[in-house]
Amino acid sequence: MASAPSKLYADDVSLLVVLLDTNPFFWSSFSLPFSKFLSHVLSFLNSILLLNQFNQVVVIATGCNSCDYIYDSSSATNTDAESGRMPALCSDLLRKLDEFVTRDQHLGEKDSLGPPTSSLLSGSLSMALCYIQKVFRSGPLHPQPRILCLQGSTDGPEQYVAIMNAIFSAQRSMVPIDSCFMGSNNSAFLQQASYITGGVYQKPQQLDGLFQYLSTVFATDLHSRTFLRLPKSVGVDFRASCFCHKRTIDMGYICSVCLSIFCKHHKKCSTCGSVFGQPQSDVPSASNVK
Amino acid sequence: METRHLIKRAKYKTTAKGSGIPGVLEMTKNKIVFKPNDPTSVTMINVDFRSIKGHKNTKEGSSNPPLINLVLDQGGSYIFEFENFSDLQVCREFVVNSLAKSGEGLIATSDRPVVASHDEQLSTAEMELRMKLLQENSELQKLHKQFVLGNILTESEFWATRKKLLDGDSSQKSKQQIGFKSSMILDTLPLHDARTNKLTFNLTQETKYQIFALKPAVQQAFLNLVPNKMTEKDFWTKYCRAELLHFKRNAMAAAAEAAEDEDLVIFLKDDDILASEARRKIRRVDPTLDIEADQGDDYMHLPDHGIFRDGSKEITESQHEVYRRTFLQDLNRQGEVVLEGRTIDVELDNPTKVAEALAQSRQESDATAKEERLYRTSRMTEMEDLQAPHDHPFAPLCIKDPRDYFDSQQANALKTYDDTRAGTEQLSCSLNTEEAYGFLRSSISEIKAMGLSAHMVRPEVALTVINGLTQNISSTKYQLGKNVNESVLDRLPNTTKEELLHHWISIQELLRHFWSSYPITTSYLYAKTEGSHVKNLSAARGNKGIGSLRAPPAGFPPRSSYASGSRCCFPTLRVGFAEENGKGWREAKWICLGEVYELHVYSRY
Amino acid sequence: MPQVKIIAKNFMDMVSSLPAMKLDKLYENAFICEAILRSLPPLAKKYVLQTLYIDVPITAKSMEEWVLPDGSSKHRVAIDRLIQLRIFTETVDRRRETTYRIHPTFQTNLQKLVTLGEVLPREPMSSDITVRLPSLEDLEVYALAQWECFLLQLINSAQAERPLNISPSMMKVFQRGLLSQREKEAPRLTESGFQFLLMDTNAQLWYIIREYISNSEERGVDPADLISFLLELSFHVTGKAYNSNTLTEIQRSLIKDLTDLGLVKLQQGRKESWFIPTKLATNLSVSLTDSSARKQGFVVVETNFRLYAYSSSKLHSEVLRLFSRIEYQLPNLIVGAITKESLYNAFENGIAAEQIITFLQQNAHPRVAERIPSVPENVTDQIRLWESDLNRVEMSPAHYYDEFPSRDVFEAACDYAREWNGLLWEDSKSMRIVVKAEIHSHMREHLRRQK
Amino acid sequence: MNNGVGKRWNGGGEEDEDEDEESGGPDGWQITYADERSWESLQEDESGLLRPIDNKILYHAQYRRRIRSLSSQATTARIQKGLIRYLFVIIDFSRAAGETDFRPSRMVVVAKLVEAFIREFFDQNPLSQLGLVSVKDGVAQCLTELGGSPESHVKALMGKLECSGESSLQNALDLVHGYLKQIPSYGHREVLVLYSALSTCDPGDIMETIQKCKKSKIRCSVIGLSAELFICKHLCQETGGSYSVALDEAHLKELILEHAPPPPAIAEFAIANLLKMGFPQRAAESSIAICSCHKEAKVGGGYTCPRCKARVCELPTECRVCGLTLISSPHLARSYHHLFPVVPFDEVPPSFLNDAHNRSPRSCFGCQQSLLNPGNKPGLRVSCPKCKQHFCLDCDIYIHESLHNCPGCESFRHSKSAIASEE
Repeated sequence: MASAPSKLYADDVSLLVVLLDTNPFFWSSFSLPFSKFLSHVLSFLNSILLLNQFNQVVVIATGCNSCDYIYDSSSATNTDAESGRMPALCSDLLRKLDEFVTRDQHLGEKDSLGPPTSSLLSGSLSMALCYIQKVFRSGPLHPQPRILCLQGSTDGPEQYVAIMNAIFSAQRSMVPIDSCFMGSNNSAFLQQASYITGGVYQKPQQLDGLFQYLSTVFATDLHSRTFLRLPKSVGVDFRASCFCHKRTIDMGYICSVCLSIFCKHHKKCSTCGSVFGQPQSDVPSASNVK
Repeated sequence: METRHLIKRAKYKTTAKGSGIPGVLEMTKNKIVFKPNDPTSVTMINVDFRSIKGHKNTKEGSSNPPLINLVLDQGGSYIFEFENFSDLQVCREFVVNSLAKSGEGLIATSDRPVVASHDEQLSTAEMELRMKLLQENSELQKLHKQFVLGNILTESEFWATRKKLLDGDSSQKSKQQIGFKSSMILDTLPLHDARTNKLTFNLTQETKYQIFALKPAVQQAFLNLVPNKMTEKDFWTKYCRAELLHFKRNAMAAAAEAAEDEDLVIFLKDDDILASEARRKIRRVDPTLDIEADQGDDYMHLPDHGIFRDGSKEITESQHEVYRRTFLQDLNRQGEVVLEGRTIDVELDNPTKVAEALAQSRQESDATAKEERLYRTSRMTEMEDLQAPHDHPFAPLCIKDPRDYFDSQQANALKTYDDTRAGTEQLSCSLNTEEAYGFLRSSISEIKAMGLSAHMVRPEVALTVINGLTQNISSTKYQLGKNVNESVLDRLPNTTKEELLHHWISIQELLRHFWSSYPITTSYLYAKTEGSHVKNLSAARGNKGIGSLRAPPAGFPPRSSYASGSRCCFPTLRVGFAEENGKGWREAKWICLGEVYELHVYSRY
Repeated sequence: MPQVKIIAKNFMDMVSSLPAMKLDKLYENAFICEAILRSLPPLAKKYVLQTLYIDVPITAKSMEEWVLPDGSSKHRVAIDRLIQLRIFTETVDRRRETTYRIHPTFQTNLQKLVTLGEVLPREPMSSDITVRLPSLEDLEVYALAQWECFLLQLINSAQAERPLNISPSMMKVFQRGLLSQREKEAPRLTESGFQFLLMDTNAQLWYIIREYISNSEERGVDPADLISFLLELSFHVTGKAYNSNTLTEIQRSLIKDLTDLGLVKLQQGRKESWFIPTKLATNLSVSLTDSSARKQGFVVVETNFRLYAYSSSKLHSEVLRLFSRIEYQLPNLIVGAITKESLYNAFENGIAAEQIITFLQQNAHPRVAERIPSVPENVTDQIRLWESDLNRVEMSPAHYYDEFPSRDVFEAACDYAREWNGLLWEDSKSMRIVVKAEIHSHMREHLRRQK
Repeated sequence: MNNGVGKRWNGGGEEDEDEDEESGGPDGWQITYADERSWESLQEDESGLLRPIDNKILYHAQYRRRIRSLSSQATTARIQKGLIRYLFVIIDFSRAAGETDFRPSRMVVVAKLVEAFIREFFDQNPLSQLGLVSVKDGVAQCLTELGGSPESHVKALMGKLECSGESSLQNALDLVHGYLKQIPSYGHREVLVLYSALSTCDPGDIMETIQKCKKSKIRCSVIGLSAELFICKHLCQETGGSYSVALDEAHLKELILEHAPPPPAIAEFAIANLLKMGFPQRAAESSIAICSCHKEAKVGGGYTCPRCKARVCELPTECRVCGLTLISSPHLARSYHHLFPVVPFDEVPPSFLNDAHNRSPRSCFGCQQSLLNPGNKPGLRVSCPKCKQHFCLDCDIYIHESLHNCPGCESFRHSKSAIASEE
């Protein structure tokens, strides 16, 4: 498995993979207009590139029907002088973004189901991780990668396992997942993600000061984080909840086959249909008396 | 609870019978002193526990009076008779206890094992093992003293939770037999003393055994000849001579020797028992393929064919065939024996015994076992490519609706976070899909058109934001200012720490017993859980600090919820550190306030 | 390689040592701001960034809140640097409250940069005017060739293939410190000279540039302009052509020198002339950051004293030649052996064993760099041993006196020699002394007076 | 007679000599350079420069073979995996383990790899337990009991590394059998033998032992370091394990790590059951308690057993007091991907790439790596049968071995719904 290899690079050279939530339903109903949001993000990206010329920025759009790369500073050709007062990054990114949105819409039309409310975070996360793996493979001289999720729309339950997988893979290769969540109520996924991978979870209160949040918290490179005190992601409650009544439980029974959770003993697993023997005595054989 | 010193009146006796000298028996931590009542008498005993090997005592209800017999390790023993059994009991406890302390393995050879509980009889080995454990691990010993000798737990209960320890240890020294080396035992190398051109074979018991195993004939001969015909020594010398002849594989010489000494023949000739066996086997083989047939076509006689043994090729002479022993035979036999493994286990010091045992084992093994093995071997040696693959079918997994996982987690996840709203609430989006996308695109084009404004963040906003962040940072900082992984205990003075830990450990012990009896399946367990509280109580009395541990509320039903079950014991778990309220609990807290208070005091500097 | 950092830092020190108004002037140039920002330690960068839109002083306390206990030193360093460069101005109000305020021009410039991204200093010329632009590879080759040629000349002017534009006097300035020249003797590398050779290109470049700037006043050039121009240059796009007319007079003269260093390539069109920045130029600001550790090692030393260098650079082979016997060279592999002889003439050139060892260790190939020690102990020890062999005997020119007229003359001579502490050896029995050569004249004087 | 005997002595003498030869190996420095055969991994590129060989294709080929074999086992859509495993690792420290064909010696290499394995094992099977057994002098010895903490195992393993005497498969199996037969039925009992010796020197009939293991549903797998042994093969066949022999260190590592992911459950062995488990809550930051694992009072941190309120430091673990298994929902989630494995991707045939009218993507969907070879020819690539996206070989491996998501499928709504309907 890819563990973060030793870097000979400068301390603060970093690769920032930004997952940009482009869920139209969210943005259209959100207080902060998308254009403002974009302008904050764009100048944030600029400043990252400004800090160190080896810094690298990759932007992946998280649509609600598809995900795609919309910017990669390493492959960017910053020589197209199409508009004088428009930095190459922006023009480049915006063009791609525009294309992406249209594509996303078409895909949406194909879809029979109603308008989905959640974006495909699992997809963009997976792509980001693949990209980062490529960077790791690129030899000992690679920037320190981290992921930043700019998420607004609510979690899609159907993505749970996928996202968890991604999180664990990130944890294994020591890639922190920062998350800046703008939605109304906290995102469980992102909280877990940041908590497990040692990233930062922030829910900006003052949206018009978004850039300030980004530059103060999320611009911090991994090296500096070792001696800085960043907003601690709240201790996440990792209790499970049972499949049968969906209520959070302290103690429960787990199917040894499919690991589904029940709050009381059943004869038969409702998930995988396997029939159980008599309940295990809950004391381990070791400390069993008689 | 454990008395340091006790005095009982007893009679000192030299023998179990006969009247002893009345006097006072005084036991201190490491001494036993007996003072006779009348000062004139000379018998005055003053022994150290260390010089006492073990002790016996008579059982209550048995006919004989309450006697304890202290066995000295340099022979001899003291016998004391007590006035009643309770005294005896007390003394016994004391002796056991101090013996355990005075570093001696205690061998309990009483007609009832000293520390064994009513319902189990323990081998002395077990007992020693436990003693060993106790001595190695002072903590364990403390507990043991406190609970077992304090009659809070029975011995068996005490050890039950430590099965692992016992098993682990026993498995360590569970003697696994070691199999045959696969090196050819038949080549027992003689040592050659060059000066006095002399050969010495030395045969260990092991080798002898192996020889027997390998050569039934020799073993037979041994049984016949030794000792009535010849001494064991002679027997082996003969054997070795024979071996020598084999080394030189000079069939001529062999023949000659055989001629003059009929005993040698046994060793020189092929092992007829084996031969017969072989023949039997051959007979068992499917008659359509003739095994004997191929015995002819070995190419031994051709110049460079055949197997070289020890660098020298086997030269075959047509005559004296009998005295030839081929490498192949040896090899096969060896293999066979190795596969059979050790069929007997008698200690090998007496060859005769061994020989007999072997002979016997042969007799019975000739029965079903061999068949069994043969069958299995045949089953193993079948040609793979003619067999069906040995794969095992996998258990299919059909998950009806994978979404369960997500939903459950999701529901939980969202519920447990601070926000009040329900899980996946629909976004209140007024627009339909087209409009939404349109909105998105328009805003993109908008920013494209106007570009970024240099002053996108108003300074005051920026300021408020950064201040807010700093705020929350510093707040968290103060919340967990002291680093988490420093051990609070270290701030306590050692004595308090020790005490604290000891209490805690002993309580954990009790609780372990409490829980180990769930779920309550037998009335025995029921009694036990009930009892265990009483015991808790008495135990608690034993050591201060948790003295206020409450017995469970009257008629506390062990079956009822675990919570209440734990309620009555868990305060003690975190000696004085917990913050639960609930009656029994507050008291415990109160008692422990002492510690808590100290905690604060010491954490100041 | 630490030297690089040192050099780069020195350069920044040079910048920070500029008078306030000069600095302010510098900061009016966006590129300088960018370059400076990039040269800052990571923490400092963060601080600048988070105060980007804040126009009121920020209390030191609020900043320290963010720092973990073990990071405090770093924090200090960062703040000091910022204050040094006048990016932050520290003020202590009457309530003993220290506050920092970001340099306004610097701030506005950065804000521009953030919103508009990086803008090119000048528009490249359209390709229809500029004919036969060299490909990037060619340019690279050209730059390196130029640079090495310059270095070679620097080391020993004899080997220079073609004359450079740089005036001999200029050359002398560069050589000062690197070469020690005794009268009527080929100049020899000094210790620092060797050091210099062992640095990576950027470091060397900076060294030269520093020298260049430091004596710019003598040539009537304002160092500030120089610095700004160099930094600005580093933000041009490699391989693009830029019209020379856009340059000021001074810059035009500068650019000639820079051509010799291989920073730019000058080309003459029909009527237009233009310059093409090379990688060296664009790397200038790069090497300012602490990211100098990026340079990969290339040397593998084996326990049997054989030495493999995965490099195609002529310079490298030259450097290796200084202390090892180069046996054969493949396109990108130099194979040599460290022998007693090779080391001896290294030592003769005043190269210390430690330098060689550190060089080997610092340039260890990544494959061997992981293992400890990167250079086998037996080799390092042997090198040290051989060195110590050499300084067992110390030669010093001396004069020998005998046949003193009288003992007291002899005594006096001895005393005299002693107080000049030039007395090397005396034999009072047969009245003979040996005296250091340098005091010979005085000695003669003294003896004459005795007569 | 003498000369006859004399001949033997010479023979003896000769043996001694060549023994000496064996013992006297090459010098230390030679070994250090002999072990990593750096010169073999060099090649000249077209411009005559020395470059390390890229054996990516090779690796990938091996990897695909592995994946194939796995999926071929899983003929049906989904199969059960042994998620709750009780694995004993038997390490052969007999004389044979002293062999230096693996550098510096088999024993050391095995120990190193087993350490790696242990960590990977617990990473992949948070609900499982593992124990170590060593065999030397013909006797098996239990290094560690079945337990959940990697550290303790590693410590015990690295404790004393020496090898001597014969090795006995039977003794080892007997010992392990003793432990495994008393674990609850839902647990998957497994044995992994790392066998250096070329023979087993057993006190009794090993066949019986093998049958015994088979009866008590213990799945034995063997990884040989020297050569294929019949008995090992037989053992694995009987008990449904896998037998493999390592070619070199790299291969050995691969083989060992193959045992980290849970194996498909064998129908006759699999017994479903419900296990009681506790999901402890993180203790309040301020509260002080003595944790039952290190007997230390900690401020905050740690978890509280929901049943007996004992304090434990980390999860997953078994409550020391009431013996309840304590885990957190992520630990379960960690295992979910075993239930929903990513389907193996299939290689895209060059024919498909070459025909012009379906222009295949020129870069990997996952990592944007260009899929074109230097000569702008379409290079090797694989595609997901579900979402039809193309991936580079590296991503293929990463996706299947670490990520366990197909980025393509994850990032397309309709393909997701398709999957949903198909279930």
